[in-house]
Amino acid sequence: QPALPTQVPKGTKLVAADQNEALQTLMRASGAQDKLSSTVTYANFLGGPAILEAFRAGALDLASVGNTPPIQAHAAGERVLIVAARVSSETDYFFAARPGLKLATLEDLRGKSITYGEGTGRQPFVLNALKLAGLTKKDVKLVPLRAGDFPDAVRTGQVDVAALNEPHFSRYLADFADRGASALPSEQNRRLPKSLSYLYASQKALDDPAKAAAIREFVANWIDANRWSRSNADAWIDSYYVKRQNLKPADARKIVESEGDFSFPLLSSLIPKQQSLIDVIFEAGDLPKRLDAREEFDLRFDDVIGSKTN
Amino acid sequence: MTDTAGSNVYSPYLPQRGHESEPRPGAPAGALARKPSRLAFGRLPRGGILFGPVLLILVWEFASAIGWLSPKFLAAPSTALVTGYDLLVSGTLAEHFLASAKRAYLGLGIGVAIGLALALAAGLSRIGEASIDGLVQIKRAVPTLALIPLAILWLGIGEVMKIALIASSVMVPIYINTHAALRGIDLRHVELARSVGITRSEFLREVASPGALPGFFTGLRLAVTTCWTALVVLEQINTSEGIGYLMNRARDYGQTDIIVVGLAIYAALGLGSDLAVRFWERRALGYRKALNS
Amino acid sequence: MTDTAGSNVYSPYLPQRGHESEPRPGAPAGALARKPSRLAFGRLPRGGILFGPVLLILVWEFASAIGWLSPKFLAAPSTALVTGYDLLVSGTLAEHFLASAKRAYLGLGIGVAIGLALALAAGLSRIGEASIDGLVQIKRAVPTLALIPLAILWLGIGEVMKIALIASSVMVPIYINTHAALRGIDLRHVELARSVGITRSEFLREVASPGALPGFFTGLRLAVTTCWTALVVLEQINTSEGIGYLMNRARDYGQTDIIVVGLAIYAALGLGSDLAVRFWERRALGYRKALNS
Amino acid sequence: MPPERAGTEVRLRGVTRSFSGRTVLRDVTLDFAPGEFVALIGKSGSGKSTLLRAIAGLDDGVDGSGTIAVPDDRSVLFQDSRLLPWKTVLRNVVFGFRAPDAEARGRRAIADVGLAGREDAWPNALSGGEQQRVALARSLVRQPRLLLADEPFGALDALTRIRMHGLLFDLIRQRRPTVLLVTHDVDEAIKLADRVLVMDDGRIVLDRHVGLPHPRPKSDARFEALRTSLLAALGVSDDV
Amino acid sequence: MPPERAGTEVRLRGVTRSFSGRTVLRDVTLDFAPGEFVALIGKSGSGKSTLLRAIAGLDDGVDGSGTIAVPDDRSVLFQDSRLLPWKTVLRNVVFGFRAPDAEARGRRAIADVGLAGREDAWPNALSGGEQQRVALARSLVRQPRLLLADEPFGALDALTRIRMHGLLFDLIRQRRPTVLLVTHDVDEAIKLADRVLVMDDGRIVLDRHVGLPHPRPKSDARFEALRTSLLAALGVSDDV
Ligand SMILES: Nc1ncnc2c1ncn2[C@@H]1O[C@H](COP(=O)(O)OP(=O)(O)OP(=O)(O)O)[C@@H](O)[C@H]1O
Ligand SMILES: Nc1ncnc2c1ncn2[C@@H]1O[C@H](COP(=O)(O)OP(=O)(O)OP(=O)(O)O)[C@@H](O)[C@H]1O
Ligand SMILES: [Mg+2]
Ligand SMILES: [Mg+2]
Repeated sequence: QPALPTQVPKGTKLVAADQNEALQTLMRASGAQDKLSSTVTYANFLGGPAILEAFRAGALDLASVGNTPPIQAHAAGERVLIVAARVSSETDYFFAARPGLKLATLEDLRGKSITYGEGTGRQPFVLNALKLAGLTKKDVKLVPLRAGDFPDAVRTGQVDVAALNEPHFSRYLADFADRGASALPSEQNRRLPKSLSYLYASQKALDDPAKAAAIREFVANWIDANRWSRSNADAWIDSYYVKRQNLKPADARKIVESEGDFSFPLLSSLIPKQQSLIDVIFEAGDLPKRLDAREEFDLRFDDVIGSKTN
Repeated sequence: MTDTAGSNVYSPYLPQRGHESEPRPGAPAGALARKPSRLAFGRLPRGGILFGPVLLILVWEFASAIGWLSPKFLAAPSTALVTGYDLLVSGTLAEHFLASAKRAYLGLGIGVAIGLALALAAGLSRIGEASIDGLVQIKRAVPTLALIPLAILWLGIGEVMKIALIASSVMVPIYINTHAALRGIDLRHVELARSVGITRSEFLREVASPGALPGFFTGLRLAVTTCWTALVVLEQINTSEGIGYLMNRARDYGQTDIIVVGLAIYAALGLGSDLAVRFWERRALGYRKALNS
Repeated sequence: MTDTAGSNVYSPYLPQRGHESEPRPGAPAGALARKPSRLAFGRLPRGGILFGPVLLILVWEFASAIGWLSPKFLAAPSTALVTGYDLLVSGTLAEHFLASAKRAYLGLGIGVAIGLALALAAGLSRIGEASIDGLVQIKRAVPTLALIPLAILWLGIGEVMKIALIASSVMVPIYINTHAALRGIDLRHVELARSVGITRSEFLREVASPGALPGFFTGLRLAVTTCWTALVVLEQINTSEGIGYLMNRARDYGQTDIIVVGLAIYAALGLGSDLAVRFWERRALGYRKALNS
Repeated sequence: MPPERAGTEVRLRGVTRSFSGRTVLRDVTLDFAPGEFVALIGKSGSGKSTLLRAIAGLDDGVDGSGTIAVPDDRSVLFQDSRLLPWKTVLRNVVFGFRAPDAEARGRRAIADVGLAGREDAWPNALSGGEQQRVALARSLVRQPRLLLADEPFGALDALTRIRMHGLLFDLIRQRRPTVLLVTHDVDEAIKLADRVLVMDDGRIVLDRHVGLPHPRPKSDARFEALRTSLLAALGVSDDV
Repeated sequence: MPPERAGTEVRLRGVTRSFSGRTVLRDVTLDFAPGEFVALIGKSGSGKSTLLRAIAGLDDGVDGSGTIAVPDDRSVLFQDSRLLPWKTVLRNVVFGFRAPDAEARGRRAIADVGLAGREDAWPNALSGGEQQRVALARSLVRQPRLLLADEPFGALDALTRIRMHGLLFDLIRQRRPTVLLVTHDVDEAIKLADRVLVMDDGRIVLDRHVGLPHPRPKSDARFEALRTSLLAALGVSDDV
């Protein structure tokens, strides 16, 4: 593989897929956007599948996603490679139990009905939990739902357990405390894999020297911007959650706190982690064939990531 | 109409009583007795259509107030009013609304034009029917969600794709209703047209179109809301503005008050555009009212 | 009809030529010349409706064969045929199809019944109109996606919720079309009904219903596909069976051949149910054909 | 023919009707005795149908004033035949007719108007005169107390018309209904009616009792004299 | 009135028509000379309208055989007035009429039929006779070479009818059209036509030339004789 070009020619353009405007706000609020020598525009999406379609149609160069879409793209035969990763000190999701139900340990998931969202990060999260508890899909009842319906399903007691993100998780516990809402204790939650999200780029963009260089530069600035959001939490909360997303500051703080601290590991170090993710999904029968995690990364970016880590 | 045992006193403006003739002994009273009933379709007084919606809001507010409907699931109308007002004052709402309205009405305009053109082509020629009708049936049977990948492929992820998909949804009720009306057109009028020897385009303009107009209007009533509802899905793709986007995001963050504001906007749009179409319809079909002989 | 300069030879079965009268000198030939044109709506020969769809498949197969359409985006019809056959033989397809069909047709049945009942209530009484019409306009303006949370809250995540939402979607075109047809009913017939003094229920059965039947059928044509398209979203919720589920999954994994199989099923359903409704319609509205005097 | 009975079956007082400002009925005051056969003639557009529809109570939405009292048991024969296209001939005839033997009587009425064998035909497949006869059958089968007929024989040839007159007389003999017959045929009016009204521009300009015994040959001098005076009221000279 | 010119304007040879097995026209063979005024009378349901529609070329879907040759420049007056409800009176009259001064001529025709001032009325708001007159105006304004009229005066009172006859004669004087007039009024047929056809059960059973000078008073003995023979062909005795 040729080395990653570093020179960004004038007029290079990138289109990056965003979710809930988080990426573009992060880049702009942190000032990282101004440091880019390419012109990066953002296309806002809701959910991974639509992003994959846009990649397929050649409408995107780059996207910020969770840990599952790259597997999905891989399985679908679409060449989209991971160019950067962000690991947080916390999990993405938290197990909320329906009102009246108590969960003491992960092992208590046995026999419960659990929300399940194929193609989203909630899928490996649940599968990992089962694996850690020594359970299989057969020991529980997985209820496929659209991600957006998870909170309603658990609030109404339609499922026993739901993997919720913030602000839904805290709000559920607060709002339904009177009806006995509870969650898997946090020390149990710490047994689960931490949040992992990716930047990934289309093979076509990576093959284009100008775009590849622009993506390299973008990765570097993206890491800076993420660091900025941790060290300037108030500014981040205000510019993104309050101003752009119309959230109440208290809710926003919950979300930011739930994300914990970020680190940006080398891609090569993530291959085993990604492989185990693939394996757990495959073993659950949700992948048509066993995939090789190495095919999902463009390791040339370890160079720029490495330069930022220290 | 005031009905009395054997006699019917009728006076449009003077509610004064006429004479009553005694029931005639020989008349088969039972067999032919006239049950008083109003079979005509009275027009509702202005604003009467709001009766149901207002009732709904009152019940909902009441249910919220006494705690039957927890705001955790659905905000009360009054809460939503406050949120809506805030959004309005801040200008956010207008921004989102305009973004959606542009898409919806562009799509509506294009879809109506296409639907009409296809309906006329299919309704008035065999070759048109053969090539168009089957495809439209297929198009409408295929869910928009399944078309999105293709649309993205051919039209990209920009506005063009969204407007095209809205137009393609809007096209369906326009086509079906106009086409059905064309096929149900009074054969007497077709015969008359043939007998006076008009051209095809005159026939289209002066017989087919007015004859199919009632059907077109029904299609339009369906279309004016279709163009908005289609946005909820489409505004998940490459947008950060629009009512659909607002709703989707509110759902993500569990903001029930904003969801209710969105619902209220949809409701207002639904009622408003339906009333507008019906007003237009009433004017265009005014000739139907008169009735003699 | 064979038209010649000044004379028109007409013979339905014997295409033999009659006599031609010379154009009369005094006649204002230009002003009154009759352009030969077929203004009547001929019925398509059996299967003619398939012309468009077959053409589409051929073009598509061709585009796939010469590489214009990559199988990454859309599998070729022939590929899909093989996949479809495999799925059929393995029984997977039948299983998914039956699961969806049960939901779709239960929802259709209930939705049609509700739509009809509401249309009759709103079309034939003022109080019905006041309380129903506005609410239906609102209901249809609100996207189904936005109703799902409420439906989950009240009806859970099981089949009841799905069938209820399908019924509520199906209800809309049935209501709108039937209601519009009721309002557009020939006032002459209403007058006749009043003059013979029939009861309200007789009026409903013998005048209103047959008069609104053409509208109902148009609504039904829209409804028979609505009930299936609604499934794509609903089969994301707590199911692992159904055509919608199959499509969603295939979309997730980019299995374009399965997507095309799904599209083919939708297309077949769309064409088939439309033909079925139109066949029924033709029988029920057979009285329209005759024309005399 | 039995003589009219005493009393008033239909009473109109100062009935006025207008369509968007055009006055079509001007202060019409009339009484029909029970069993009276009244013919109404008048120029096209003079207001005959409007008056008949007012008496039938079918003009709710129309501007106007005055009082009208009529029996409930009435039947209307519209100027257009007004058949329901989705009902067969028989179903049209017995439409809304609630006698226990409605169907048998319907079939008999259809045979009476010369359409035996066409019971299951669609109205659209009938000739103009046949449609008119179905409408006539629909009215006659009900044997109403008040029959309001708006040019019921307009599309019929002489022979068929004579037969239909016979049917009308059968009804009159059996049930003695009060009849208002709108017609444009002066001879028909004189032939059938006890009393002839001439309407002009919304006003009753002539109200004549016929007072001739049935049957009434045209050759009768009194027939001729009445004819001349009615035609004069209509503005026509006799030999036309 | 000018005499008919030589030649054949309308030619029917062995025309047969049937509706789902019922034969309505039986082997009709006829020639109309250019400028000939032919009246067609016959019982209700005898096939008059079916024949007229066949000549007009308006029965594509109907079973039948035979040949018909007619001029293209023809105008049809239907038995129902058949106005387009969404067009005003004036628009209905000039519908499909492509003369440069169509509108002015349309207005004149409307005035001629006595409806001046109603140009912008909706057809639904007209009385039965008014609708028929609009249909008449629509046919007359075109001044066709062949006029096919199916009971165009059925809903008109005597006075209006005489006026309409006058209009028809005006047209004949100006343009010498060939006319086929279906009517159920024997007097009208004799008064207007050069030739009277009687139809019975799908067959032309009588074909008589009138051969009287215009105007034709009823008191004329030849009128009376013709009348008696036509009525006999219809099965009616004279004094009705
Ligand atoms: N709905 C209406 N709107 C406006 N004008 C109307 C309406 N109905 C009737 N008219 C007018 O009122 C007048 C009287 O109509 P009416 O039908 O009573 O006449 P008529 O005496 O029955 O005539 P005809 O013998 O032609 O049937 C006519 O000039 C007609 O145009
Ligand atoms: N479309 C049709 N389907 C079946 N029968 C028909 C159809 N049209 C006409 N007929 C029948 O053919 C016969 C002749 O009809 P036609 O209209 O020619 O009669 P007509 O002589 O014009 O009668 P009228 O004086 O009553 O108008 C009638 O018995 C009629 O019922
Ligand atoms: Mg009248
Ligand atoms: Mg006829």
